[in-house]
Amino acid sequence: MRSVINYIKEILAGIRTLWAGMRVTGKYFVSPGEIVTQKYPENRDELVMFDRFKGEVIMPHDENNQHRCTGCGICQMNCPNGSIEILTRKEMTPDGKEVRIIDKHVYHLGMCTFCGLCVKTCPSNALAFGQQFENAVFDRTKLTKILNKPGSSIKKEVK
Amino acid sequence: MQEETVKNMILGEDDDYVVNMGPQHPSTHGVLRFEVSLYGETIRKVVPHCGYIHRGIEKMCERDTYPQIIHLTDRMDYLSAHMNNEAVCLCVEKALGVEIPERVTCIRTILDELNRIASHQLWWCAMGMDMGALTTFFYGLRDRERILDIFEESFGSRLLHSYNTPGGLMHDIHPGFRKRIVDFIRYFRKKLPEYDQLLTDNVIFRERTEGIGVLSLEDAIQYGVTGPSGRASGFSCDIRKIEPYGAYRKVSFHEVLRTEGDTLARYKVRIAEMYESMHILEQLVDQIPEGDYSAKMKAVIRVPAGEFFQRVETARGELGVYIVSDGNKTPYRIKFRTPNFSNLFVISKLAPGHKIADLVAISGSLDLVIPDIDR
Amino acid sequence: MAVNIYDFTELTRNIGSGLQRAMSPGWARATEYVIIGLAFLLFYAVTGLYIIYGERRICAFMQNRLGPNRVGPAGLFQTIADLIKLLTKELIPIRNADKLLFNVAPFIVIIASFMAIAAIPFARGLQALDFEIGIFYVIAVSSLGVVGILLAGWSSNSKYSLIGAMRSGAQIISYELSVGLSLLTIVVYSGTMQLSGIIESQANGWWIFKGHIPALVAFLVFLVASTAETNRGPFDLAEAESELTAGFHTEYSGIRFAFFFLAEYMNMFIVASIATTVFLGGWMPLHFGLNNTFNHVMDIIPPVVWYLIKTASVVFVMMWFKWTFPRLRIDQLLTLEWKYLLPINLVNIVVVAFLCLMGWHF
Amino acid sequence: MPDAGFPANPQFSEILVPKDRYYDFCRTIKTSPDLFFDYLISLTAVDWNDHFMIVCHITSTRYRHTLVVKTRLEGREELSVKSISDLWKTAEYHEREVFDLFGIRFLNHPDLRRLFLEDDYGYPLRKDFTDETRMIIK
Repeated sequence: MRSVINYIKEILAGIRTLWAGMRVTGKYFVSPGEIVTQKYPENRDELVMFDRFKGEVIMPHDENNQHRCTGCGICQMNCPNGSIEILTRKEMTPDGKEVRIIDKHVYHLGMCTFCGLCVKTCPSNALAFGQQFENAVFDRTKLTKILNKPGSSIKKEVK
Repeated sequence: MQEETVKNMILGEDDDYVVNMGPQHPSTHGVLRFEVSLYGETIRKVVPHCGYIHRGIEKMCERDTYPQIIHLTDRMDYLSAHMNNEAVCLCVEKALGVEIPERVTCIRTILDELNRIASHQLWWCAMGMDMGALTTFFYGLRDRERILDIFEESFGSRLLHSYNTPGGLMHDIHPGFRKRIVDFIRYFRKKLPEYDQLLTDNVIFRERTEGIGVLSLEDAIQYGVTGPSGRASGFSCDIRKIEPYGAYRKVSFHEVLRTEGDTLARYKVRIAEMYESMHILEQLVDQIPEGDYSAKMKAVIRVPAGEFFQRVETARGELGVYIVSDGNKTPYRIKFRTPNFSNLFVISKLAPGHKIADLVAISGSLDLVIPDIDR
Repeated sequence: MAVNIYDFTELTRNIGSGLQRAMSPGWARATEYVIIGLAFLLFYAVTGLYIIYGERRICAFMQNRLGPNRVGPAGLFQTIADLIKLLTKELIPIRNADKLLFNVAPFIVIIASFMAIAAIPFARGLQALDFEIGIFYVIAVSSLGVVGILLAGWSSNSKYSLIGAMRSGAQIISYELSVGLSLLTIVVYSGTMQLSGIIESQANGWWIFKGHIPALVAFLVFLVASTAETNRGPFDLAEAESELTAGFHTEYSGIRFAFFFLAEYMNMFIVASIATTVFLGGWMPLHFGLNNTFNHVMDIIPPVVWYLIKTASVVFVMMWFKWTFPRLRIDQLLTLEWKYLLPINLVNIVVVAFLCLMGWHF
Repeated sequence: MPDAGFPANPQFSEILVPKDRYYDFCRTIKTSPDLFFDYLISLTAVDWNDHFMIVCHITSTRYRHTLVVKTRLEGREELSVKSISDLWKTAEYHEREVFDLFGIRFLNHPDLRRLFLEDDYGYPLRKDFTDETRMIIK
């Protein structure tokens, strides 16, 4: 007889635990306020990334199309996987000195691992992380970017 | 001399019914292949095959400078990226004999524990999904999102944060860091009992896990099974207790030990560890000392010639970093003793005699992260 | 208490006599068959698609998600879009598969559920087949589907499929017993196996209410066993996507897969409607007590709506099961049947028989 | 053990054992009740160009002391050493990894197959390994 009682007790205890689980899912079923889904493409406008978000490496330019990059190549050296290539050229200053100046700051987004070493080690704070996260393209070559804008020049105070 | 077997399949010579689980299989959490020999539904033999995402991280590290290594360690056990980072940093700092600011050790420990909770949450939802309870997956990820937000706010990335650097941190924490953690703990303490209601107490889950895949203490030590999986067998292997690093000396917490060694014990250890981690967080979060976020380091870090070994407790067990330096700015040889590597192979001991469904449950309870095995 | 419910028999009789006036009896009969067939085909497809949509929305809400909400208003056309996608997909031929059986299997599964749906009484008179042994017919026909599943697993020449099919065979055949026995309790109560007769016997109260505890137990057993019989979670061992990728239909693609998928959901609908018919009073409205306003309000709702509401709530409970519980293991599945459900059922039937013998039921 | 060396190591006690005594030494430290080194943390190898060094980090779960056992393999070809996988089961897989990445054979190993790479890949962690297509050399 005891075994029969235990048998029934066992079943009831099992049903109770199952009911506990069903209560959790049932509770969420009737509380639509808990829904966490973001309607992504529609909410593009109100979607604000955190200010430290590591989207892609950018080179901030001011309103005069000036940046802070001296072309020293420290970022290229520190990049673990060769995503940065610095192409420099020599230029004569008005007072006759020959200085190195950045020609192209080539950035391979497709190889970048967003470790942040280039931004951290840049001695003149020329690089930063952008907020852009929609980086998908149909052509891989489009992932190679030139960070300094055409016709840009270096800021006076950085020299 | 043992002959090198040049074969892709090593089972299936006799009349076994051999099923390949993986490399593309929903239960292996990555590209891992189990070659399973079956008798009906019962497993006779399991042979794990790995190497599908071997990237040669150790070889790449020989080419990189010490700060550059950090971002590669993220990609080993991507769910405990912060602990991996910290292991290398601690090893380099120990080699250099650098004094690390209090603030850094405190923040690192907080992040360790946050990362451990995040990792256990993902394990919990994946475990539930392996057992067929699909809803757990969404609840786990929903709660994990809160931690990832903390990470994203401070370091800009959610999973692979490369936030440590030899000598300290990449940059200081975000001002909202503390408040977010406090909010998270308050939130998560409410949600954890739901985890119990959904899985832990569930009679089906108990039947599926109790007494399945029992790992004895001797076998745990023999196979080097560490972390929650080892502690479920009574193997006291918590590096945070044995060789305290970071701020673990200052906080009080329990090493969760169970003796059953079955799948349910491994499950319960992880659930209990989430509570312990929150306990540690509560102790530390209000006491982040002021100070620098990094020690003064030279621009080029050259580790003195010699050999250095550092053990760290990741979410899955013991991570050992073994650096051999010849005095250059790159390591001569670096070896990662990863927890999953040792934890994986015990499956060929645990699974035989059980059913296919149990293999999924066991591998779920071991919480394998495949890139950590392959490196 | 006589419930004044519109009888569809008049409508169908009128259609029948109209057709017979217009053409010869043979043609009239053929036309009737075609009309009924088309009506059921349409009903089958639409109901199946919207149960799938419903499941996706329900599980999404349980998981703090939104579910399909893009195609059409509130995502209502999502499953139709999916159907069109599946129709246009390539049917991947499997090398070394048994071609004939591989192609036949989905049809067997879908025909089995199609045959079962014919006996479902949606309202008084709105029923294609009203056998005197209706319950027996439904049970017999709905268990034919397992043949299709076994064939699918065997013929696709895949190990996962074979394991899934074998599991499914063991599962469905054993749970068939519980389904049958739990329905038998009500057959004992009502004294008829005719589905419409069972519903008529519930005019003064549903069996789940007036059948004492045994009817409640039988209902619960039926709910569990029928969930298992339709291969639904937590008994979805035949598919078990975390173990066997997709079980018996691993190798199927395109519309053949859609057949399995649709049949699964329609089987759910069928067992829910059997539960409705047998335990929840079929098309009978919800009544409390005798003549009061509540009952009159309830009577206004048409019987078909009552039927569908009840069926939908049983389907919802089955979905609730699936999205809450972990999956059982094959040996636990059989333990549950042979050590729990079957003994409980047998005891239950004895109790019911005793109750009926003593005339203690309503 | 007379012919063992004790290289300086600031962190752990370290012992350099001759190759032919390596297995016996490991067995001794594992079985001896005073030492009881029952838990092999890691086993790896280092390529020192003229020789290879097998490095084992072994610890005791009872006494919590750690020992680094090393053994030196001369030359670059036909390297072999006795396997310790019957002492510590986890060594079986660490040895397979070392075999895979360094090409060091372990005698009496129960299942010496390549763990990660294809059979004809070469031994990537050797210092003279080159692979133009897959490696970025800075």
